[in-house]
Amino acid sequence: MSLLEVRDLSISFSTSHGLFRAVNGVNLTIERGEIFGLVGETGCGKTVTGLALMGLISSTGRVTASRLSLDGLNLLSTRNWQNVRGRRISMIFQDPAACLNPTFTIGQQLSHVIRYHFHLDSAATHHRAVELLNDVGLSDAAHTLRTYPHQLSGGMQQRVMIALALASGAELLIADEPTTALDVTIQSQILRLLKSLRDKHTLTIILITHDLGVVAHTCDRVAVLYAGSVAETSSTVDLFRNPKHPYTQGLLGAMPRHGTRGKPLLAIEGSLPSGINPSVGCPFAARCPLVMKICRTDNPTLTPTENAHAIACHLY
Amino acid sequence: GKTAAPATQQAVTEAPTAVPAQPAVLTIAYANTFPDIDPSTSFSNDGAVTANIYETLTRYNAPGSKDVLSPQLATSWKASPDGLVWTFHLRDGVKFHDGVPFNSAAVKFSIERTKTLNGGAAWIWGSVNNIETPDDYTVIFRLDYAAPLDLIASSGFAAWMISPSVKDKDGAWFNAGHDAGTGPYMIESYAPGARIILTKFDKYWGGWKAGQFDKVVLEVVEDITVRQQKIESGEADWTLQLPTENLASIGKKPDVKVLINPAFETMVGLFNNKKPPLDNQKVREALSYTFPYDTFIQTSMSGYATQAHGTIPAGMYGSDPSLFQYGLDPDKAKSLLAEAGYPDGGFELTMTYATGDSVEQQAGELWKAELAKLGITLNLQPMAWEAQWDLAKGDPVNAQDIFVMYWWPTYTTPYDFLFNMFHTEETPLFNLGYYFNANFDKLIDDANTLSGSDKAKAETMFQNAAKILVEDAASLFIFDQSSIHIIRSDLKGYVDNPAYSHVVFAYELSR
Amino acid sequence: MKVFTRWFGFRFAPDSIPAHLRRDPLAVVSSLIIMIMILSAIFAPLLTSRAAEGLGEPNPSEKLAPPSAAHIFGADHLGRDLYARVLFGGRTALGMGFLIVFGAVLIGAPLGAIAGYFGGWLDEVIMRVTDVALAFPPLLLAIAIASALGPNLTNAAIAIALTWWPWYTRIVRAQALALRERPFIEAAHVIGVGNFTIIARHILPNVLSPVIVQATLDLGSAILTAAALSFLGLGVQPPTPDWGQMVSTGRIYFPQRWWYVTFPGTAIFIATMAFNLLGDSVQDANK
Amino acid sequence: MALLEVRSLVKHYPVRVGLFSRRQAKAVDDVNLTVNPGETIGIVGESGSGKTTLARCILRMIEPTSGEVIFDGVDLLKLGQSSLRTKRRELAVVYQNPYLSLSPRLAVRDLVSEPLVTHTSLRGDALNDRVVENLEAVGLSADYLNKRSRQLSGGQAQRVAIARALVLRPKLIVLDEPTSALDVSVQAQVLNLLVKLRTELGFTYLFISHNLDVVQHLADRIAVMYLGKVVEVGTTDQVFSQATHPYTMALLAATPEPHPDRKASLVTVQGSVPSLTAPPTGCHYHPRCQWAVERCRHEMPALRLDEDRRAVRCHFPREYFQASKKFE
Amino acid sequence: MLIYLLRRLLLAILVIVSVSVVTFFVARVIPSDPAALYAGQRPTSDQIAAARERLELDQPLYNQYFRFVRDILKGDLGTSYKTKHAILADIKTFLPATLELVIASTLMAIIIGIPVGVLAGAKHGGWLDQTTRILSIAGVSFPTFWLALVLQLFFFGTLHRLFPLSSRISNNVALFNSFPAVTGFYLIDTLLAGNFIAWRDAVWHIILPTLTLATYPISLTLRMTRAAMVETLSEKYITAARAQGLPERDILFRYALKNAIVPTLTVLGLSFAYSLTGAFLVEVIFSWPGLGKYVTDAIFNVDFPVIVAVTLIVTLFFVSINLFVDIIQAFLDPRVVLR
Ligand SMILES: Nc1ncnc2c1ncn2[C@@H]1O[C@H](COP(=O)(O)OP(=O)(O)OP(=O)(O)O)[C@@H](O)[C@H]1O
Ligand SMILES: Nc1ncnc2c1ncn2[C@@H]1O[C@H](COP(=O)(O)OP(=O)(O)OP(=O)(O)O)[C@@H](O)[C@H]1O
Ligand SMILES: [Mg+2]
Ligand SMILES: [Mg+2]
Repeated sequence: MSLLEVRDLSISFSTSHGLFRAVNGVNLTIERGEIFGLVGETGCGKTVTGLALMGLISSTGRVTASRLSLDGLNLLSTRNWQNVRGRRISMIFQDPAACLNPTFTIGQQLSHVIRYHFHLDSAATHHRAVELLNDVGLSDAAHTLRTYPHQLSGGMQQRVMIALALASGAELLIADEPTTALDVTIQSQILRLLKSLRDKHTLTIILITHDLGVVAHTCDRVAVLYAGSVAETSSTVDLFRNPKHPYTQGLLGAMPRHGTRGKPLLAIEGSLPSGINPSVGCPFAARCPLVMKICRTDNPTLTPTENAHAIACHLY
Repeated sequence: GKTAAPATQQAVTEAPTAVPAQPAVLTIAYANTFPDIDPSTSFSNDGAVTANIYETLTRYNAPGSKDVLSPQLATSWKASPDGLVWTFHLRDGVKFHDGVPFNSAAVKFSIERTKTLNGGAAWIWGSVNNIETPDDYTVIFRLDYAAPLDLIASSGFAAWMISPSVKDKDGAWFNAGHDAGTGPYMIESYAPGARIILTKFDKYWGGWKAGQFDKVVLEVVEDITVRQQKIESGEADWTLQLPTENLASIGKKPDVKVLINPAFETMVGLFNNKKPPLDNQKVREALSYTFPYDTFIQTSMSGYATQAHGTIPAGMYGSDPSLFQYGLDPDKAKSLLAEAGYPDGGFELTMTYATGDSVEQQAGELWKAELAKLGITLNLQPMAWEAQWDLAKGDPVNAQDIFVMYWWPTYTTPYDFLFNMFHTEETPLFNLGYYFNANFDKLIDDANTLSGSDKAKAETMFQNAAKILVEDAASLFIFDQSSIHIIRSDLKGYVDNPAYSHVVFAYELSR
Repeated sequence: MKVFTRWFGFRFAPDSIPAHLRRDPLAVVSSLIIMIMILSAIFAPLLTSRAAEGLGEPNPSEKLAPPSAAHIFGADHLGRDLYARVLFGGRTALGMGFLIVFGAVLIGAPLGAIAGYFGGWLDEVIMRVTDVALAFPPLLLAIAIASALGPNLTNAAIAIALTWWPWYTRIVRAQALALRERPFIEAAHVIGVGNFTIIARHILPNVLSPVIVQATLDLGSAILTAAALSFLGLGVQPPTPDWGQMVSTGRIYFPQRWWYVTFPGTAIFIATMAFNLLGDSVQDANK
Repeated sequence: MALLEVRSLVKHYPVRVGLFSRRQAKAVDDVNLTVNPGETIGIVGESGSGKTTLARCILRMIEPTSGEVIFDGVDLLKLGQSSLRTKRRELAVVYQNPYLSLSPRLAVRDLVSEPLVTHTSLRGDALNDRVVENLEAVGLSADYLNKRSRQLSGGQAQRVAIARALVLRPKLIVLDEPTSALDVSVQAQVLNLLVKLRTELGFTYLFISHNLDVVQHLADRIAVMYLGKVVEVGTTDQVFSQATHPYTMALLAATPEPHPDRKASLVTVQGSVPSLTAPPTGCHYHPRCQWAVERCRHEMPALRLDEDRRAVRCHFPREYFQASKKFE
Repeated sequence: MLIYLLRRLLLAILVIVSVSVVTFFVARVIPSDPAALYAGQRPTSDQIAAARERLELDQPLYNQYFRFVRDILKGDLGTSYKTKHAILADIKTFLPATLELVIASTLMAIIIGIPVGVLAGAKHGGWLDQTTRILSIAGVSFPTFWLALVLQLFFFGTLHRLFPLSSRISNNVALFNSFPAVTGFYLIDTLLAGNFIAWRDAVWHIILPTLTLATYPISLTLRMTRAAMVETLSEKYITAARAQGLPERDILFRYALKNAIVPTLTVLGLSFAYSLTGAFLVEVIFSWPGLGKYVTDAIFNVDFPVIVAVTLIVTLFFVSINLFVDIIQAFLDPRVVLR
């Protein structure tokens, strides 16, 4: 059985301008122990998808799905999210500086979480905290426990965030752009750390990012999100070797890389459709270079092809 | 909680039962605090406190008594014919609260302390050059100029006899709640701004009778509504300054009595005699005919006041009930204005009054409406008293046109009114209408000298002087204040004495 | 004393404030009340047959008449119709309110902009002065100023404005300080735009909205403070109608003649409440 | 002759640390740089390496501690306020986040016309025409004239910012991470636009980015900065194919390419960027360098210029070049 | 931390000195003659002249100021012109009365305002938020004097003398259950004396004035806390804490409140300092012999030494409270000190 199964997940927000559809019928299946990439441009619904899995969508939002199950546990009927959050699923965010409470020391924050979830005495709590910090590669744990978040560098802050996420013993970690705010050199360290945690602790990770480069080097499987729905999903290798959806192709073509100098990049013209009054048909139709008549009227469904590769496009 | 409330209330009211024999308590609710209870310098409503603790040589009697004065710490006194030497014989066997005997040395000490400190009403002793103490019970005063020392000695301020034992003590010592008097009561406790509790002085020379009060609470209750509540509920035995509109209904209650008596206090609107157009007598007369005396007294005072006959208040020595009164007469005013060259008014006047004084303010508001009918604009300018006074003392040309104020005597003599407000002065202190009239000056000076020896003749002269002021329309003579006190009906022996305004002599009372 | 509401932080307004307000029922109600108050103050003479009394002409025969058909709010101690008095009193209250806030903004805002934008010693000096100004007990200062200048409408307004300006200095300075660091200001600099053009074109428009929010909130407090001064006899002088003054005079007739304090007291409350509600909504919308 | 020549530029920020002491944060430390007319020079480096500070010093938005900035033959740092203002029409800048660098209350028309109004006497229709003309140059139509920046998408807003920068046809445009805040698809639009404008109008760009891929796409030459110092300068090809400084090599290795086949490089960087106020002794990079030896710990290497105008600040550049070759 | 404290202290002293200078000189500018005031109610010219000499008013202003400062440093706040009382003694009487009231109302604000504010902020837009929004805005819109009257009428009139209307203790207690004034705080003095009858009486007397005075700070605290909570709860670290599975109670009262409390404390501190003189309307209406009434009377009497002294005292409170709040802030938020 897959660890996480998401079927027809839709998330909408009531806003002053009307109902905003952030996510429209997303399907995901995540296997135990894999690193699953969720890529897409700003506003395509990556973060809210993650939040929805933890029941953290704000009160103005509405989450619907036909199935939302975590290792057999039906999250849709969950009353007590307290047993899911932290214990089963944890989440870390893009901006570690903003995600650590500035007024408590790292030690205090870690021990709150450990003590709440495991009811340990203070010595055991401390011991566990040190262990966690060592796990995430912070060697001088005793000192780190006594510092306040602002006294740490961005990379260290993100490591602490990861430690906090692991402290509650979750099996699924949702990492929402954990490296976007960091330098490339630090980014590679953090990504390495995530991989090693997956290997050592059989952690399952959903890695949310907008950087295809990160996906290419870190993830086992990937889903490309466009305007709140999955455009294409497959194994990472397959996606990069053989991108099928015009949007995925566009994204790859838009990335400058060695050898693109002097040549124009393949820019996807236009911008994201509005989530408030989405047009009928394929959300990408307005920007698609290969648009057909049917694209403007029918919204394609995610259709599996060979190699567990699925594409939501009328071309396939 | 609701249930706890009555219990506690009960506990509080039950408290007295804890004391074996319940002492008799008199509770007096005043509207103001007692700023200064040093008997030498006190010059405010703190007289209410000092009058129960200290005593004077003579005592001014309430109106209607046989004599103007009666003996207090002095048993008899005499003036020389020229009024320059006064001899007082003192009461024997009087002791101060601290046990020091009262004698001539104490008199000399008291008056000299007062003169030295030179605060408050100390100036009443201004004429005294020298005090001699030929024996323990005789004091001789030698004066620089004639003055009615017997009246002065009865003053409610600066004339208290103080124990010589306090010669090193200053005002702060007194204001910390100490006293040094011969009077029937002593200070038991003092919570500034809240209350003074007096307790009886067992060795008081007058002795004690059953029914007299053991304790007196002088409470400060600034809120007018609360004062009314207190007197109605019996929490206070005596109070003052309730809304005049309520007096009629309060008076109907069986437990409470409303006492209305003349007060030696008058309200005037000093015309600036030095500044056009009020330098013109016709204009001043005209204005005197524009004030709505009756309406004002009815509206603002609910009728508890009387229109003034000149400046000397009704009921006082020197007052003249037959003296001419201006009335509201717009036609007469109009023709007088025409004579003065202002047929249609057309000028503006500024009237200042003390900030927050609602009676003065209403006088202005009502008058303003009348003056408007004659084409005169009255600007109402409330000012802090000190600032108002400063403005008036400055150059008369820039001063206000009309300065509304009250006057009451420090010791009861018409000279106090006539001199202070109308006598020529180099730099006027209270003659702020800048009224200068040499004949008037001479008349009142002579009357003052004479008043020590021939009170009757002096009184006629004072009355004539008051008449001159009315004829000259030197000022707007508005009303004589009534003294309105509200007491519990079961209080016996209470007599209102305007010479000591708002003072309750607790010793005279019983329940 | 009523100055603390200004501690809420401000952010740049992402959306149009009016749109937000339209969706907030309380904002709609309070705006309506304010409109009604402003209109009835302007058209007061048309809304009562006793305009003269409203402006101060005594009518002694009706002294303290209870509410009735002739005097729906009763009459005051000089027999004037309280309804007319309260109606005309609205002119004073609103006038005072606007005068105070306007005065405070006029003093405070430019100082804040200068301090925040130029920084350095100028900032230091201005901020130390506001520190000192804030350290004075405000009502005490207002009382002192009003009693020194002599009690009347303008002086009371000046007195209160003089105790309020530092708040605007702080708000505007904080904004200007933040704005100064913003890339768009630097961008203007690089282009070579002069300091005062930058203040006028780029700083002031962005500072305006928090100032307006604050001013709306302060209008309520201004009316309240002005009423407190009048209550002490330091505000507007009779016969000019003024709510605080009416409550102050009417207090001695309370509770037997309850109407005298009740109507003007309620008027103060409603006016203050309306502005506070509106200010609160504007503030919410500004977040 | 060079259009811009930066000589020994130093910028120290005073920073309060701990109780009583103040230290200097050497944000830009002895930087030398030459920009020739028509060329695009790219500056890369990690966060805090002093890229922005360098740009601001060149534009004289902040006063450098010392050094010279010779622009078009004059030292900008010696100019008085008014001549500086005049000189500024030849310089322009585009920032990272267009929403932050465009006045939120001004319409596109006012934004783009501001430089013209400041420096020319153009007004009225002529002004309007010029604004429209420039908007069209960046691919926007006259429809946008009355919009405010918030009403634009990120790409559109950045185009407005670029229009504003080029409207006076400056000699040098400084681009401080102009695409970092944008999505890849939009970034591609903006990069294409920059290339197009450069070809059509012959601009000189000083292009700052922390993304090596973006820099190589645009720049002719690249300067790599680390902790306030330039550690390597060379043409784009040189830097990419033969990086000589270990830090450059590490950067290249850490930059993830969107291709799953490329194996992760063995060149890694440990630790994070040290504090500017207490930089490491010797070579600033030594604590993170896998090849550091004793000498690196004591001696700060000089920026050495080699035969083909490459410069590198390393004691053993060639050796590591060889070494890195081996790892490929 | 130390340097931060030193700097704050220095600024505080600067403020106090400036305030003393400004009040001192402004007081002299008010058009009025202090000598005449000093000389008494109806002084003679020579009494005024004597007073002028005594008060050394003929000396240059700066001399007067230095004398004033010297006296203060000696612990002598001077003498009232009007009453001739030693001002220090007066303040010892009136300050505790006011402090008792202000502390009581501040405590009420803390006890009611903060928790309710937290809950309202936690569910902002909910019924509690909407209700408290209207109530607290009403609370800051009540004219104090009107509120006092309404409370008096309600509790005394309608509820039949539930609470006394004026003064700090009843006459009966003053007469028969008196207690020594040690601190000047009756609630404490009565306890020190072990006199529970008096203590209950004092409690009973302080309730109405406290309620009147507290309405504003309660509302303010509530609004401030709520606003800060709404803001803090939208911070990412709160979402992160939720994602870690921490219980809501901990998140609200531990994680969020610690970050949200500072503006509330600042405002509460200000409100406290300003109430020391601002409470005078309440003091007048409830015949509460406090500092506000004392200084207001002094202003009406243009009694400079009192005005100057009280302003200084209040300023002292103001800066100390500010300092205190700043220290708490530094204590709560470790980032502050570094600024
Ligand atoms: N509470 C909310 N109320 C209204 N709209 C919301 C809310 N939260 C998110 N949205 C909208 O939902 C859409 C998806 O948001 P989301 O944060 O998931 O995007 P994302 O893919 O994570 O983008 P980014 O890369 O910028 O993080 C966005 O358009 C966002 O504006
Ligand atoms: N005003 C300032 N005061 C003190 N230090 C500053 C100031 N501005 C920048 N710095 C410091 O100078 C260093 C260089 O900053 P700079 O902004 O130039 O870096 P950058 O290379 O542009 O980084 P990024 O990629 O994050 O934009 C940083 O450590 C920064 O903290
Ligand atoms: Mg996101
Ligand atoms: Mg930068």
